Amino acid sequence: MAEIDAFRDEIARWIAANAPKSLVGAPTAELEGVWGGRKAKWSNPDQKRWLDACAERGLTAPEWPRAYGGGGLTREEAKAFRQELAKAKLPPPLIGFGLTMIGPTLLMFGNEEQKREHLPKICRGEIRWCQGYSEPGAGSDLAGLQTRAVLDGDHYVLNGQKIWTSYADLADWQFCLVRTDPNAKKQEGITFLLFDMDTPGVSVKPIRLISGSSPFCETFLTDVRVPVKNVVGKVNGGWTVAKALLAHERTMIADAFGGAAGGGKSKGLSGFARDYLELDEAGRLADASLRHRIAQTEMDTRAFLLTTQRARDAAKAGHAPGSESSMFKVYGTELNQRRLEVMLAIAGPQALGWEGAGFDDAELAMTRDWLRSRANTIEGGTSEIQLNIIAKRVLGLPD
Amino acid sequence: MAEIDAFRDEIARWIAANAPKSLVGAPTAELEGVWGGRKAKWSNPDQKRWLDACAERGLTAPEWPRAYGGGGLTREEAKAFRQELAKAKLPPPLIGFGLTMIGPTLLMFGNEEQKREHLPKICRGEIRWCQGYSEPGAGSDLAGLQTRAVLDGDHYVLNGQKIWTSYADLADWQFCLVRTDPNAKKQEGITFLLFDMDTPGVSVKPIRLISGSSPFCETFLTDVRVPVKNVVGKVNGGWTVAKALLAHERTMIADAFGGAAGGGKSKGLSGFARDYLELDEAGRLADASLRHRIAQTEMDTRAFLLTTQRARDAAKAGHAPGSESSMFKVYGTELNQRRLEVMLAIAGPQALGWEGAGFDDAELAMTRDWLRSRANTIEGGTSEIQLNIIAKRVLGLPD
Amino acid sequence: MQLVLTEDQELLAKTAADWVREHSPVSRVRQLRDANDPLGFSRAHWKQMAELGWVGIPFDEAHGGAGMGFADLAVVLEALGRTLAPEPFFSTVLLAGQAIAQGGSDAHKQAWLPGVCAGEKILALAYQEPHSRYDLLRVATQARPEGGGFRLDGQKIQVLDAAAADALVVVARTGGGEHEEEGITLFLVPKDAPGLAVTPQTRIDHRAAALVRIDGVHVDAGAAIGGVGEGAPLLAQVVDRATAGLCAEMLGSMSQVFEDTVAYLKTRQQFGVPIGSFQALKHRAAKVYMEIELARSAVMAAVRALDENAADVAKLVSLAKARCSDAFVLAANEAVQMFGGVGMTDEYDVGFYIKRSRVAEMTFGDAAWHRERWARLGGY
Amino acid sequence: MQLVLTEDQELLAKTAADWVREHSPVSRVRQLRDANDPLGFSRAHWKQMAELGWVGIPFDEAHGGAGMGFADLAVVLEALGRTLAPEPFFSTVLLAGQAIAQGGSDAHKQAWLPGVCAGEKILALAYQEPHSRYDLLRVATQARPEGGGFRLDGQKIQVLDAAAADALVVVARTGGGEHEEEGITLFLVPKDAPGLAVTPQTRIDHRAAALVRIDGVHVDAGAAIGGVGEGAPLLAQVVDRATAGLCAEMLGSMSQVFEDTVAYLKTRQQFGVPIGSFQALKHRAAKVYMEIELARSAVMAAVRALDENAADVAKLVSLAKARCSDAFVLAANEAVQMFGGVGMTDEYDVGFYIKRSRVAEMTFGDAAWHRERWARLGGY
Repeated sequence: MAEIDAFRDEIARWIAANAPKSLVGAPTAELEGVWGGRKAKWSNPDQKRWLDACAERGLTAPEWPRAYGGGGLTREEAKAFRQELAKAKLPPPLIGFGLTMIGPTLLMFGNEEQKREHLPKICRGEIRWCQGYSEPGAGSDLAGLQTRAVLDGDHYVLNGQKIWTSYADLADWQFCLVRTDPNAKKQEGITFLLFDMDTPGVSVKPIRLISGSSPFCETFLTDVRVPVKNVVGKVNGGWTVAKALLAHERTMIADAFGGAAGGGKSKGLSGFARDYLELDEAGRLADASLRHRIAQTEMDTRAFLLTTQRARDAAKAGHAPGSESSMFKVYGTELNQRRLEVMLAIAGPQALGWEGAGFDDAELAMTRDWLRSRANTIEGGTSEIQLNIIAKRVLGLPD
Repeated sequence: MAEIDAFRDEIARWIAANAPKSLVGAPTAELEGVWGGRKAKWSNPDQKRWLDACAERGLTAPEWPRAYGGGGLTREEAKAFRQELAKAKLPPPLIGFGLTMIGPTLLMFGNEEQKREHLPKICRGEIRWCQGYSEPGAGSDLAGLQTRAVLDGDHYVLNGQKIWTSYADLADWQFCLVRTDPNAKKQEGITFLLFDMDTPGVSVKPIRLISGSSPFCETFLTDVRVPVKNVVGKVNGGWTVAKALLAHERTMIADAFGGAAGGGKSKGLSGFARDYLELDEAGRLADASLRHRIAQTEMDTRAFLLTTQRARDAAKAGHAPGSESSMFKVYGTELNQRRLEVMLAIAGPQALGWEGAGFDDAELAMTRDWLRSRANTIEGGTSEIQLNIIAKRVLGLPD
Repeated sequence: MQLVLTEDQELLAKTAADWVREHSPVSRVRQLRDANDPLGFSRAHWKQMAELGWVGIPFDEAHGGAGMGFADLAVVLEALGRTLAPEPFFSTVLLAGQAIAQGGSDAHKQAWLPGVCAGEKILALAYQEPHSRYDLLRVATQARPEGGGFRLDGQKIQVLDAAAADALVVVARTGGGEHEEEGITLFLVPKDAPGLAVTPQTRIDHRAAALVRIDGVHVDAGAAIGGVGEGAPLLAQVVDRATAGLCAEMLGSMSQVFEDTVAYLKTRQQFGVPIGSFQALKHRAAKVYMEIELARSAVMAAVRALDENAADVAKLVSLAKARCSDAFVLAANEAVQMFGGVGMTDEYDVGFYIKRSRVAEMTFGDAAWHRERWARLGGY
Repeated sequence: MQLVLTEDQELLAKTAADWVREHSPVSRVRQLRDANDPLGFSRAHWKQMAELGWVGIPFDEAHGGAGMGFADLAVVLEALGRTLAPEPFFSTVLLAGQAIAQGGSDAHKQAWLPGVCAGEKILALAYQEPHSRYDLLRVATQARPEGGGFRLDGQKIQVLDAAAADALVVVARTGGGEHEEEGITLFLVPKDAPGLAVTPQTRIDHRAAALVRIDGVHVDAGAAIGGVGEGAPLLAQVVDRATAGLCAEMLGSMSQVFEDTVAYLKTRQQFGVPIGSFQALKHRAAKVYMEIELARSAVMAAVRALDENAADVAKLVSLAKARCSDAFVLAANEAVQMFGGVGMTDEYDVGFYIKRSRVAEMTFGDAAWHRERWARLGGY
């Protein structure tokens, strides 16, 4: 038996022994997963038990080094663990930007002290993180950010405003970009900084979206004192850190939407359509125009998923990754928008509900998902920015 | 009886009395019309007779002043004449860039001597004109043209190369843009000039297109001496003349394609499709995907024609024309391309013929028309340039 | 057909634009929503619109109307569409009102139209059913003869302004199968008829719609609008009129959201320049502009064809609706994308337009449905 | 399934790319066209390709082949597609050759495949008819029993390399109606069979196609490939293989024309800057890039599915063909537009690609046809 198979057997047994039965089949969607943190709410006490059991074994961050609370698994082993989880219909023990964004960034750019301080808390789900990048005047032009950090002894004093900080109202710490040298070229005066959201001078205001949800906040910073040791990477060298993290974020968003477009919705578009549309004598969707749109969307999704697979296979085979993350981000998010637009076209008048009578829960959720999806091509770097990146980095077109 | 009805009766009687029977139903397409000129070829001697009869009465240029060989008709009367021609299934007596491009330009910018010299010859079909605007290095960036004109006594001496001069090999005179001040800002050193193609130093080479036809030429100018009196408008003021003429050209191209998309092909797309596609029991096109593409193209065509009508109606009602010509140019040409692509999809494998066995004449013509149509969005100002113009002039977006 | 506004129409357009600017900003829609107003519109505004003569535009002078045309009404609807005014033009004037005006008896007209024109009576048309989508012939609601009149049973969905209405025009089957043209009848039912139950629905545009349950509602023989069993052509005609009206409203909405977008492109700075100086955005804006221009021509042609009773009126209405659906959705989607993050916030108005774009798209048939209808009308 | 080239495939790709660069520039296609070459390809080049082992890739070693897979063949076809090499891979290797390899008797294989693999024998598959479009079951050519064999009558169109072929595989009906699956049989017919008349056709890509008239052609019973009346599944399987191969070729063509376009965008100057610095063109180029990337993944999956005999091979082939059709047409259209005027001239190569894009699109079904097939295979 190959080593990996032995590992797989062992981890499957461990899962069977440790996973609470009440979590089997639990939803895995963003809003319903376990994010942890000081303000964590447990919709089921077993969630906490499952988190602790996994954290104990390093399985909240399977590939991180054991020294920092990770599992020290190989990529292959981590994949086997995720597959066994899926097989057992179990949710991941923990999700969030600690695991997907700041953790990998600290592993790459953090010093030893930072790693030892922050990574174990992420792995145990004790601290929830949020991202302070954008500002009202710095969206696509992220490097145009104006939040100032002025050195005062062994602290930086922060003043400014961040926007689009996801779940800042639920987070404990924020990683952010600040301007430490206002006289340098704009990319060169930026520093990457961590701070506790409980620091005096930090206030947070949720932003209500057109979908009715408020996943984002504004964060106002007034004379916020942050220890100098919280600088990640070099002072004025934050842009390098930021770009690496953005690539992570793009990949994460692309994966999320590729996954959703693929198998996330169990029935698929054509199954969904059967609930709304007439069938012809042969049992096919009678509306040929919608049938074609459905086929096109399903096919584009398959081609997209094959492309993400191809990138992974190439990476495994030792080919250096290119600038795929921009392509995946722009294509994956536009695909998700198209998928939801096709669902709207299928549901027709039943897609128009906001709440209450005459629309079922799935219909109402679809409508809100559609509205929410319009942000997919904006957040994490707009489609326009991604296309610019592809043109420049992949195609080598001139500025 | 209204005056216009009286005119209509009179002109219908005149047509009946003067139009050669052999021309009834003659094709009106670009390549088969009467272009006149010294090298004119008459596929039928009646073409010449009909031209002369019309020219005699000023009906080759119905709205131009009688003093210059025109008919002096009002817009309404000219329209009635064209409608009566169409009713009698007669081709226009004369077509070409004299009537559509340089004539209107001379009426607007030419001096009295120039009008008296050139306009009557255009009206009588004696001189055929071509346009020397683009150069190998000056396509979309037309104002970047390099053909030099240096003053030498009462002549300019031209050196340079023009490209995309339509039918230069068949033309007698050329109107062109030349650089008379190489030190001025690029739009400000250009002059609009007329010259006889028989002048020593002018040579012409047809360009073979991918469609197999050669409607365009390169014109090489080597020490070509052109009298100063052939300057139209001001020296170094040619850009103003050029822009006005370009707007004419755009409108002409848009009209041509709008017309072609509308009624030019007698059966329409849906009729064309009946020759190739299966019908269902209800007698409808069984291929729903193509049925939708056909409907969409027909509907877009109708909406486009309604928009050109609206612009005309607005002009008639005294509203100043906006920058519609750019919109009509870009939309009309792309519509024509789409129409031909739908025809290709309908004809399927029968759309692949170049010549010879297994394809009928209409199929071969369609295929070549499709190839030729790819230039529609390039010639007369690319779609990209038109969109720039709309963004700037209509929407007021900043440079 | 002249595709240009008459001087009177220009004046009407200006009056309407001025009134809208002063009395009906988008914030009004937001307030109605936030107040969870069950009416969904303002009776005071509706009364004003009636006094301005707008409500009565398409009705005979004999019944208190202005005896004007759809080309005139379109001018007003376009102005109202600019700021998404939710007053009950569709339910009262274009749907139920036109059903009575085109198919009703003198008694029906006398009883209802003067009140409608005065802005005092609200009417609603109950025609959509849970599975009917855009098919007007898919009517499952039954009307069986009973005591010299009819007994109605069935369910209707998304009936606009049903809660506010004084009476409903209900589409029911007096005969024929669920898809058949024969056997459809329109009945005028007072809102307080026993057996009629109205449950409000909340849609993304927050205009007032409702589920209507019809359980053994009795109407007398005189309640039928037009001939019994012959209602399908009347219904089609009414919906075509309402569709043309909706297109005019959509034209206003898409024009406004596009103008807002262009204004934003000129002011929002990124990378030290206005984002409207980026060529990719310029070209996309130019394309939205062209789509709106073509939509405008199609709408102008459709409403004039209605007024002139032109032979191809149904095709022109489908042309207008297909183009307006596509153009409004495009304009609204591009607006959100070009506004970027702030366009996704409830604080900005853009969200109201993108929501309305989908409701309007899916009212009276989406673009694909109208392309299919165009092909059918064209015999292919 | 691993969507990555093996080391052997990398090597094969490099060999093919080098050979193409040295021996098969686009100018070769131009010369063949200008010479009005009736063969439409070069026998010398074909022989070389056989010697390099490419022709025999998908055939058994027992018959002179390499016993390799479609994923290997795809690598070679992609390289050849880059410069539009017109050699008879489709007719000889992928269509008729695969018909014999997959369905033929030992005798058929012994008789033909070694010659094919050696580059000495040319074969053609006659399956399309004047009104069949993309429907493989629409076969009007009749095969009636006659003297212990069959008598064939019918007409075929656009038969690739028929003029050069030593034998034709002819699809005919031994039973069933024009659309029925039952009753289709494939017959191997020597080119010199009395009653067979081949008339060359000139298509826009100038590859050799021909009309084939079949007037009372007699074949003996042994000419049938596979079971009599049971040819439909074999034909479908063969055409799926050829389609996957065509996709690989298209991938090469679209990649090349796109790379040429990007290179032109970097060098062509207007307004004092390279036109590739204009954002609208950048974004469009980025979109073409993405479409080609997705097409590549689909092609790699399809050819691997063929090699692995995967359950969803038909769906993956349709996915590849739909995506390649759309992507190649897009890449070629954008190439002409971005090259501008010179792209329209016969002097530049772009025109060869735009012409080939349409021929490839309409071979074995266009994108819409394959989307419809995908839906059918998905049961909806």
